[in-house]
Amino acid sequence: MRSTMAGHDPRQAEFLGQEDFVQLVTPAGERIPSPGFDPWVADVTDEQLASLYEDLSVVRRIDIEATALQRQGELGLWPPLLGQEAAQIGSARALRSDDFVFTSYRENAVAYCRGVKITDLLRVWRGTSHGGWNPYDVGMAVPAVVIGAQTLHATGYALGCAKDGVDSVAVAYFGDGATSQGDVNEAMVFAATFKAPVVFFCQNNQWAISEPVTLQAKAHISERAPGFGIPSLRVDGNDVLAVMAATRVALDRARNGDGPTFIEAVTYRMGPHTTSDDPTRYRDRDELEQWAAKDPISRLGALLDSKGLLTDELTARVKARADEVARELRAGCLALTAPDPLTIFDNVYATPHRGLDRQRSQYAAYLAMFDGGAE
Amino acid sequence: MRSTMAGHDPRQAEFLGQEDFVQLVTPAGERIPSPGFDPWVADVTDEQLASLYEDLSVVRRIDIEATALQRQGELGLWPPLLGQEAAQIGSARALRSDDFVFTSYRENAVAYCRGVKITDLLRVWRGTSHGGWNPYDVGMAVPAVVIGAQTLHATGYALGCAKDGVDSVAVAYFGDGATSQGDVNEAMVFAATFKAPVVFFCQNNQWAISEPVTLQAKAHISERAPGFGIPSLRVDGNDVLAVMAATRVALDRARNGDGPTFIEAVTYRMGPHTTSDDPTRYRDRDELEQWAAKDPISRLGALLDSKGLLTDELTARVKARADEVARELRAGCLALTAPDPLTIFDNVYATPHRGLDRQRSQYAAYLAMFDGGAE
Amino acid sequence: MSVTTSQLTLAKAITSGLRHALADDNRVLLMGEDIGALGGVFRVTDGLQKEFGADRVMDMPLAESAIIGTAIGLAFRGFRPVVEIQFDGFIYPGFDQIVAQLAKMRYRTGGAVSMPITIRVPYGGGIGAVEHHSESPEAYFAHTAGLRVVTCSTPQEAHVLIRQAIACDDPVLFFEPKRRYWTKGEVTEEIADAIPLESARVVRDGTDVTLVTYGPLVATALDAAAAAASDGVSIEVIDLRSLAPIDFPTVEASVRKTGRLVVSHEAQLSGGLGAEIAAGVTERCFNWLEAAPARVTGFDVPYPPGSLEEHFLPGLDRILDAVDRVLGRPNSLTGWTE
Amino acid sequence: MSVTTSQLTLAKAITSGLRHALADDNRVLLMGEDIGALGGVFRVTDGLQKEFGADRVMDMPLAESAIIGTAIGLAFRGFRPVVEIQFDGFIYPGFDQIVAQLAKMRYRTGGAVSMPITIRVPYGGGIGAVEHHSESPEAYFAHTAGLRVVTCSTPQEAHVLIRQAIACDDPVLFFEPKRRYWTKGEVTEEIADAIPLESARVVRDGTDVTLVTYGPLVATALDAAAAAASDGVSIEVIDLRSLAPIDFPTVEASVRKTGRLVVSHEAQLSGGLGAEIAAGVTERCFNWLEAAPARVTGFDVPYPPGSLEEHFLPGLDRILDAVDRVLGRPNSLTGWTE
Ligand SMILES: Cc1ncc(C[n+]2csc(CCOP(=O)(O)OP(=O)(O)O)c2C)c(N)n1
Ligand SMILES: Cc1ncc(C[n+]2csc(CCOP(=O)(O)OP(=O)(O)O)c2C)c(N)n1
Ligand SMILES: [Mg+2]
Ligand SMILES: [Mg+2]
Repeated sequence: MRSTMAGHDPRQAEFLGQEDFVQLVTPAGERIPSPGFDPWVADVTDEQLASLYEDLSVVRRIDIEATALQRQGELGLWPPLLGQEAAQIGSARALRSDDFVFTSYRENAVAYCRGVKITDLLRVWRGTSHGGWNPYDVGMAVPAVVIGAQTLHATGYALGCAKDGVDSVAVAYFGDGATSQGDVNEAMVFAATFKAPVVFFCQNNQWAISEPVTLQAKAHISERAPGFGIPSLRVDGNDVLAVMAATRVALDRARNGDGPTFIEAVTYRMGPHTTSDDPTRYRDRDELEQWAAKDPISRLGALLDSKGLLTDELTARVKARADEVARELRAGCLALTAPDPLTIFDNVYATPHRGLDRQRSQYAAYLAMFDGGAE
Repeated sequence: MRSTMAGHDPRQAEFLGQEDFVQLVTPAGERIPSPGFDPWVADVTDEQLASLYEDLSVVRRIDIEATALQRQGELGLWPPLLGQEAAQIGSARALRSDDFVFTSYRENAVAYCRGVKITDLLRVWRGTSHGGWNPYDVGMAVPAVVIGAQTLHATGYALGCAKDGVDSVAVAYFGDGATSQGDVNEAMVFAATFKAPVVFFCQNNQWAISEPVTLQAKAHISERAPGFGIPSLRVDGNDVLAVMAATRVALDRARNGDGPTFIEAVTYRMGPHTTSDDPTRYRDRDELEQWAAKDPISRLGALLDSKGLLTDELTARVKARADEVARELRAGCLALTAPDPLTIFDNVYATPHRGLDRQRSQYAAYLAMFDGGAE
Repeated sequence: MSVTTSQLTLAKAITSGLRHALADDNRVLLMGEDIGALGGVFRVTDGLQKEFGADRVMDMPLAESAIIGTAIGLAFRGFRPVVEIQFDGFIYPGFDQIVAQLAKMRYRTGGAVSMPITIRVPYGGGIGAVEHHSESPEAYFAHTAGLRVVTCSTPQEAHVLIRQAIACDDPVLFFEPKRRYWTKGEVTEEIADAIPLESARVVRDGTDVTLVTYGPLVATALDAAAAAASDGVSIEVIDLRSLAPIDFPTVEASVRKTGRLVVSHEAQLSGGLGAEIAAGVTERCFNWLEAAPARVTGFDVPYPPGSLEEHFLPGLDRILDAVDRVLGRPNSLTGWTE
Repeated sequence: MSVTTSQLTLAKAITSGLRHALADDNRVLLMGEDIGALGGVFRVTDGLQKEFGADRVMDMPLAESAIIGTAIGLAFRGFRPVVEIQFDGFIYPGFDQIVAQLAKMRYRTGGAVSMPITIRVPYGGGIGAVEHHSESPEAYFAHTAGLRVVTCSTPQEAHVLIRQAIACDDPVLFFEPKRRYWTKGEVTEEIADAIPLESARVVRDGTDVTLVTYGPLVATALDAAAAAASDGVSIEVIDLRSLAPIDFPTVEASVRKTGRLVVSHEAQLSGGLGAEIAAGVTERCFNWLEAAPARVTGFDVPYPPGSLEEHFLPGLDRILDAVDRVLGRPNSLTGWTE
């Protein structure tokens, strides 16, 4: 039966009712009690709160700097996460290093938390690589661009964890638009059937390019999963603490053999879909302003302030770190140059391939023609 | 909120709870009252009940005769519907002639109700055609063999009905196994978004070849739809009256602009998946016996008997009709011969096609070589 | 009715073709992701939802299989859907509905049910895009019986062909060369005298070598022909337009004249259309051929990252290198051994 | 370890190959529909779930995209999944996961992530089946960079090739000629001395014509060669085995000897592998060819109903007709004009 989780052990509860979502910090920065979820963040120290604040601020700065780099022609494209920082940081900071994350293209803050090098974030967008990092180094696959496909990979990876008898968890990140894809629904079927230790983390940022979430779903997205036999949580995606609590609940269920959990993080894409997009064609300023009032960073700032933690020192430290990351990002970006032409033939196959090896050597011969200065 | 429909107007209710399904006639043939659904079959006369009994008996006879034809080498394959007669007859008899049905391969009783000629049922299985009839003649597409694909066609057709401003309804038939396919889930997304006048009619016959429904779904299948914003009904699929009532509720909603409805008809595949299958490899006799006790025909027979309607005359009439249909089926089958070889080139394109037209004339030249008696 | 002629980009020439189709036949519908208020990511449907209403120009949820599957259902009911796939690399989730349903429905129903569905696909590389946004999947569809496959190379052709495709009672995969969307040209909004959808077109006459290509590479081929001309080599350039079926008679006539064939496409070499064209021409013109047909194509690698795409894409130099090869002149493979 | 040799059907030769793979490497998993208790609709996995447990031989829910997608996730974690697709015509719902994910994952990750996944597909016609059960979709995959495509023609080859495919660190589409599942032959359960996965095999020596084929038609080709021999024509038959990449050196050596090429497959003509082989051979052997390579294939129609399939499938007579054509002897197209 549907019910809110308040007062229940959230690991057992099925899903939340229509109007509710888990919120621990109001947009004004007030910490409100939640018997069900408070225990899940009781260990978060003031220092850790400040650290989350730093994370949120740094990833926003990454976003701003990368957008600037795109405007300056240094990146081909950039998909801003502006507004979604809490959803990504709150969830990714709940993970262990042995967990494994499968994301879409907008999860730069998740990648940041996983330890992806700042410069590596840019390779795809500067056109020097289709990936950017070694997934095994950071426990995170490179971005999946085909919408929804990665949810199946996460489910399969989770099956593998169970087979290996480890309590690592796979996490699939995807958007509200993705929920319409067959793959995402099939992932829920498979995860439920095999009780896979996977967390489905949907950032409902209200838009899929120009299409509002109401085109994709006539019920709350969080209501989809229970019909597949998967408990779900709807959480205020702009409340970093609530997101962390919800993710911990889900991870805990997975680690304990209770199978998959679905989380809908309700948030908002404050920027364009990508730097190529023009949202003025399809959405109102009003909506933007309403959501600006729920900003995840100012919210946590207000909470810190109310606790006397938003000191000049913290502000300065955060700014210094953000500046440093921005500098690293810019310098790293400019240093990324096109790889050697013949690398287009690399890593297609693991083993020698007679057809491709021939094409490579023919193309090498072709390029050699120009070495004499012919062209 | 979840609730059983009893006492509610079923058009408004969302879906039924875990243990319940709509049942109007018990396996023993007792008519039990249902405030919600009785009104939907209040108009069914004794004569119509007898006619349903005839339908059930005739389609079972078709199944038996076709199975025999396969055993005798006259058909390549046959997918028996044994046990599912009530689910198919109860739903198909609720339709209007201007409704349009999209089915899978097992819906021979639906086709019978739509007016498909008996012989036409066999063309696919005798290998003389991929279809067998003109869909527009009977308001029913030819069978879709790729699991789940037809649910999208039904949804699109329903969108077309709405665009045309008519109150015809599209009905998609599919199995329990099909619910795992992306297409079926996407069909629910699209139907919900556009409030399409479509009925999703799932025959949960407990098996997808050798896979039990528990491999496909961890919750009741009927629980899936509400998460997509589609009300659903779970009905005793071996109770022809209950199936008819549920289908009428769904059709009425669709005709009134209330959008899609999902029906799970709980039934059982008493036979093999097809005549090629060997169910002894994967299921117990016990299960079969349990379900035999819920047989749809004996159930309706018992009800008729209790009303004094199962007269010798009726029994004789039904037998005569079944015999007649069986004769027609056999004679029709034997009369079906392989079409002209060059018809393999027909109906690939609507308009002349330079590549294929050339291949046809070349093949005609090739065949002509043998006409001289060469080979 | 007066005929409009104006300078349009290739994208806008398609827009105007769609506008005509919508105006001429109220069973025509546009379906796709972001094609309404946004006008599509390439703005090809810009303004059409406003003009024809959200009932005719429909934003669909994000699921290609369902977009194509529901289009099939609409065609069953007599509509004539025109589907936009946002980028080449996103057609694959709809592959089953295309090859197993759309392509086979007329055959399956013995001709009773027509599938006049056009699937528009911006395709090809050269725009520095991320993965899945630069692919050339036309060979998959050209190998699928029941489909027609068409592409275009100029604004005028784009305008005419999209209207012909929509008017055709067969399913048509319509590939739009996205890196040429911004190419401008004169467009006469008239299809009455157009050559058939199935026909190729000789876009430059020549006598020494036949260069067959289509879509985005037609412009490159014309550049190559111009460069070769200044070098004394006369190249006849053929724009295939129809990729299934292929207009072999037009190609054949040219090769019988030149004796030499170069085929070029962006798609990967192995199993690409270049193989079909080379094989088909060899079957028809064996005795006229002076050299083996040469193929200049993408390599058998996934489409590479943007900064390397120039090494994947056939350019003017690689085409001229192949021209040298069929002419027996020194070229990159001179002296090359396996 | 002693080597077993026995008479097995082609299906059972694969079963035994799978058994070896499961026994040799505990990261090998079998995944598919109805492969457990039922042993697959062709019984290829018969007994394996009992032997290796439901954790290694897994019945999956009915969704091909998810079966392949979860196999990819398992490969991410170091498993080596072997997927069974129930019939050729049911691979398309998984097409996106195969061509956009599986094929590209190594490239995407710069070599960091291997995808040692084998996808087994019973394919081809000749069993009188209903729609979608007789298709030959190999060309789609052979045109997809990042995949390997393999097929087999005898029990011995089937046994060895399935083991090699599973051992390969690249994704392999493994096409099993379903109408030959019941063909019996001697099988030695040993792969140590086997020729490489990439190599074609000359299965009958000859001097007049090279006949290239694969999978189900190898037996037909051998019958044709025997018939031709009694007519004084010596046909060299090559079983390709690997369809991507194609072993051109082996084919080339043969054509340089015979000067004539016939290629045959069940798949439709246009864009089929016959085009790639004809084009590739023409590129390599132009000066040796005495006639245009001929293709004997399925027609460009959807696979027809069972009672007509003999007219779609290349049979002995159509192959011999093409042999006559490349030899310049009277044949069905003598005097035929367009
Ligand atoms: C299969 C597929 N179809 C279409 C696209 C083009 N596309 C890229 S992003 C996007 C919208 C995704 O929306 P959502 O899932 O909500 O994620 P968000 O962008 O909001 O993070 C679309 C349609 C794609 N990448 N993949
Ligand atoms: C896409 C696809 N995959 C696999 C198959 C093979 N197949 C045919 S019937 C069947 C089981 C279908 O089960 P269900 O949907 O429950 O329908 P039922 O046969 O019980 O009526 C399978 C796997 C298919 N037809 N289509
Ligand atoms: Mg979104
Ligand atoms: Mg079933």
